[in-house]
Amino acid sequence: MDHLALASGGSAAVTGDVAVLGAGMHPWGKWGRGFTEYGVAAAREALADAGLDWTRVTLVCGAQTVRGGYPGHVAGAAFARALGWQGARVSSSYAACASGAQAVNTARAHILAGMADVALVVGADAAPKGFFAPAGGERADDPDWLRFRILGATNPAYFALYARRRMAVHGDTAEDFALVKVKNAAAGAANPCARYRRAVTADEVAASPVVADPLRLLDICATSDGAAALVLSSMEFARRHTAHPVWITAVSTVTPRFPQTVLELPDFATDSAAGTDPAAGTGKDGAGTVRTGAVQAGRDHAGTVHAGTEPDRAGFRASIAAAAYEEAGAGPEDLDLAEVYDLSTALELQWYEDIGLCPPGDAARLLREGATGLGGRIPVNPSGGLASFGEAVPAQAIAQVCEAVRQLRGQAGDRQIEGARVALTANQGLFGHGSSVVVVR
Amino acid sequence: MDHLALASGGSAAVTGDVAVLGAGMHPWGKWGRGFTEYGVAAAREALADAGLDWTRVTLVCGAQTVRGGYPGHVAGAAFARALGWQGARVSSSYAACASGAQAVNTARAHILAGMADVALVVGADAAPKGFFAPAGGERADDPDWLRFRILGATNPAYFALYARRRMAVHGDTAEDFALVKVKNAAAGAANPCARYRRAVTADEVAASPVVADPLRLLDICATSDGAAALVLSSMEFARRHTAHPVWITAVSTVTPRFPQTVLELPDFATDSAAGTDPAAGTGKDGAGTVRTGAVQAGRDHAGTVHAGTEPDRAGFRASIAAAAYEEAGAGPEDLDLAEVYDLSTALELQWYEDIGLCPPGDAARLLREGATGLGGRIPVNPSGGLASFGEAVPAQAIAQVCEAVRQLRGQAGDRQIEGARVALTANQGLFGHGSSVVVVR
Amino acid sequence: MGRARTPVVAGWFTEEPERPEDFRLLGTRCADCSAVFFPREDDFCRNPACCGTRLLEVPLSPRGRVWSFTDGRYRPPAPYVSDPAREWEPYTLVAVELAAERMVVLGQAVPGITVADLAVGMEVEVVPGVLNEDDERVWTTWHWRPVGARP
Amino acid sequence: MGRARTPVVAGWFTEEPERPEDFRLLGTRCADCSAVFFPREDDFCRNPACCGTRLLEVPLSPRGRVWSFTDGRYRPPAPYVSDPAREWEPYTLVAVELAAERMVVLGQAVPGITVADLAVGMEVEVVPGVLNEDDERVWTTWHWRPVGARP
Ligand SMILES: [Zn+2]
Ligand SMILES: [Zn+2]
Repeated sequence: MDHLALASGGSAAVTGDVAVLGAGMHPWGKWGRGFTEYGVAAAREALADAGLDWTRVTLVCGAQTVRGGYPGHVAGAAFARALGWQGARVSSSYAACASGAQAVNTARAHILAGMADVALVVGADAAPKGFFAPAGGERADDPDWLRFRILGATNPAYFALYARRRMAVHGDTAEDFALVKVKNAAAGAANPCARYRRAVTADEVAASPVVADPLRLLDICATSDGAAALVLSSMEFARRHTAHPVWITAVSTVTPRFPQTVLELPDFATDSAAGTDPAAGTGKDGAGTVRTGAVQAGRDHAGTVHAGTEPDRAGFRASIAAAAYEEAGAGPEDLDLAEVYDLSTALELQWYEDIGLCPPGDAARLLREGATGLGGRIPVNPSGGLASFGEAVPAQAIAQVCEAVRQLRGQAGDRQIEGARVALTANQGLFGHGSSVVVVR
Repeated sequence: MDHLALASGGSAAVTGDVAVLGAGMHPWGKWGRGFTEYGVAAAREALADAGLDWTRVTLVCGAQTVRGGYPGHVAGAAFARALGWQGARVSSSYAACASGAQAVNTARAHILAGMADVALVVGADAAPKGFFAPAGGERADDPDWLRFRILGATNPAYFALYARRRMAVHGDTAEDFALVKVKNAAAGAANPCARYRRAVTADEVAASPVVADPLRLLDICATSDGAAALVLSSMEFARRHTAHPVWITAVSTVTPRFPQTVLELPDFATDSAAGTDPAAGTGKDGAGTVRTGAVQAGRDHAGTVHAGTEPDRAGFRASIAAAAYEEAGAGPEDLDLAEVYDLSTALELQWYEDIGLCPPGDAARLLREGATGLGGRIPVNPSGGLASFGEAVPAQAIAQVCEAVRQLRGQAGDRQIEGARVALTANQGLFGHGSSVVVVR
Repeated sequence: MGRARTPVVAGWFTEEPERPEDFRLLGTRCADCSAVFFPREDDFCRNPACCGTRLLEVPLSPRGRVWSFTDGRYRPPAPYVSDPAREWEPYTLVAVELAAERMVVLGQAVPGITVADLAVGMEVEVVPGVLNEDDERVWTTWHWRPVGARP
Repeated sequence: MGRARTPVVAGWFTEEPERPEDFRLLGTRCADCSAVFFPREDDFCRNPACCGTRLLEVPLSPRGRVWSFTDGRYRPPAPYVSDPAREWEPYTLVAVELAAERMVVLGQAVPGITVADLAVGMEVEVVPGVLNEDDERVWTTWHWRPVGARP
């Protein structure tokens, strides 16, 4: 896997594992309560699952919501206070959609450093209805504000650009995208924590209104209230405490590499690849060597366009997973399941390729074969994914790990993947954030 | 020191030190630029100070501003992008005034865990003029919003409550408070990074308008633009890289303990101490034993009031420093200097007691003796403190460490404390946050 | 008349006391551990040693002693409501220690009380008050008043 | 007339081109490493291998090829400006790959161009456009237009 090399600078060598002793969730939905209540409910469930008292926790890591005024009431402290101040260390992480995994990673670092033995990780949100929108005010220096002001470019607009690009480059179809929704809705129907718990047909997707061509309402994830929590501990503590822990063996929190050649939220443009040699990886040869490779675009008989000077895929998302694989000492062939961020149906397909389940362009084929459905060779989003949950940003990356834990423990009920031993989660957020977690038993 | 025991649950045993290889700052002021530019300037200075190239950094830890829309443009990523994406891990911490120290601690945890060898910590802000105010909107579940809506209680209002309480309980006077400003302004005049660089007289303080009785404009810190950055590394890396590193031996990030009996920002009330026994520390005996100790208030001949059921001081601030001392294996008697959060002049006095420089109530005496001035026995805020800088929230706790580093290296120019070997920083923010860092050479 | 008297926040104090002297701040008490909370907690007890979820409304003590006090000489920012066209009138803030609950509760003093009228340790009582009025509503709140001061 | 034509953001494109065909997006180029930035970087070069601080304004290529495109069928939230009283008219977004700069730049298509008029790989050019108008100003922006399409 040549993209493994991309991440070697940013990730560390394997340094140790941490145990997951407990997982808890507050069901996703629109409940009309505050995020703290959801978070406390999830935390209490995770603690009960771990069989540990709250006062045993020595570190609370919160993933922040961007809502709720004073930055998410500062999530870590809000949860620690609501559970009852007991003197534990606290931290609050923000990294857009990767916030939850960053909170997991902060807990992991403390545990591996010997600075905490039992850590509670919590993410919760109470999301508004409709498009995510920037806070009020005039901020000409804020790219997120500017993209709304100048372009009206919502999050689904970016998802749609990626979807259309896949259609042009790889020949994906709207029917492929709908099939992702059908698959994830079927899994979500078996998940008591999901917000949407009924089967969806391809006809229903096709009948839903277009939001951003080519994506329809049922191609795009909703925004939800929800919470997820994990209790993590050191190996030593876990071995004393339980016979069969589940382990986190990697958390990737790498950033992109310049030039970043894929258009990312909330940017107006990619970096320029002129003047640097992307093959060198780090841009260290950028001393004036402007390359002016012409854009070549051609259309083959199937309407597939082979366009562009840069390979679409040697990008950031692939490097996120590559760093996780490297840290875990594992590869895509080892996976029994994956939870990936299906902000749109089309993005789930992109992830198949970025986490190495198939070569670039083959994702739709993998999907059509049924390989990524429950009962398939490598189920993706057995939880039902964002399609069934809707996004509760700071909770989502933690919820991905919760699903991994339940699958690896054999507690996933009707969506259980038999004998699952290795799971990978992956997501990407605004501003160069992404994360990937590897969970094993 | 009996308060050491308070922190033992929340802090870990001594687990190792990390080196400070570089420190950098962007001068505080009102410059009218974006926070990212300040942060990059500070980061580049810190990297140059460390003699390390940016591409050598494997972890970027940002302290978030609450301004700038999409949470501070997600600070860690904003700095990593502006310095040039190179794949490093990233994190962004938010903990109100303690954000900078939390970013330091996240870097430390990664380093001690072997997950990063060279980490860059950056905090920067571009603060609005006037009172800090909550973001727009209606948020009846946000205590920070509610305190403005219902009480009009600004930050200085809380500082003033503490100041008045000290006057009543300990006999501090407005002249004592003014003397703190005089002392810190004298130090700040010798600091090229300070915003205010001229001597201030007690008469000037007394002539400045009352903002919140008993505090006057010159008793209260301003809001500023500014940035600070540190390059941290493992012991192994530091020993290869430099002959004389400075070490961080403790970072306290503990939370309060229930019941929290001192009124904190942005709260409407303390916790109730009825039903729990504060002496037990953790409230574990809280099973229905409501105690109804009567409030006793009496006034002695000097007008000093001895009031209240709880000792004012066995509180959160003291536990912050106690955890740092415990982790560092040091005590107040070991300090050569301290940087504490003088959000108001009166609060600096409070800190003298909370970090153990003197018994409760003796801070003004210590000040009047000149012990805490430059040339005194234990200089406090030799940088000039917030009085000379003004608050740039996410940068401030990092700037405190920068001052410690410069003092311990003998690079503090006219404000140099001869032979300084041990420094402590301390601060406290909203929502149960506080931090304390111990730096040694 | 006609404008609805509306609490600035719901459930924190007696909304329509039969007699003014029945006005109370309202907190909650955990049915399991008796911990009292103000502002009210309705879902989860915040005693770290308690997992209680039954929190019952309870009136707070009507009187307490001044723990500290200050005033606001400058107009606070929104969401505090004040008329920018009118000269700013300082208000007084009082932190009051309640004996039975062993807690300190913040509030504005009744209009007309200044810092010169207050001292740490002085006894005060909670009374209904008006925070601000707009075209549709009279927003009500709680105020602290020195015991014996004229209403 | 009389309302000032004002760029929605300063310095991102030619404000007053002598001829429409002189309109360009404006980026900056690092004097040390030649890296090109859009939106402009004016303080620090973002090439991680470069410490450059001299960034010079440079016009971007006026033409490129469609990398991808979409539209907005629902009204975007503020700060996008639209008249809530009028029925929402979808706009089209185009991501355009510039050959010389080897970068993709996003923008709205000229009004009237829909997704049905576009294809990945199609050549487009940058033209001046109007984002919205209010009582005081005509806010100007850049638009992408298929080469050969009627202005
Ligand atoms: Zn209880
Ligand atoms: Zn350069």
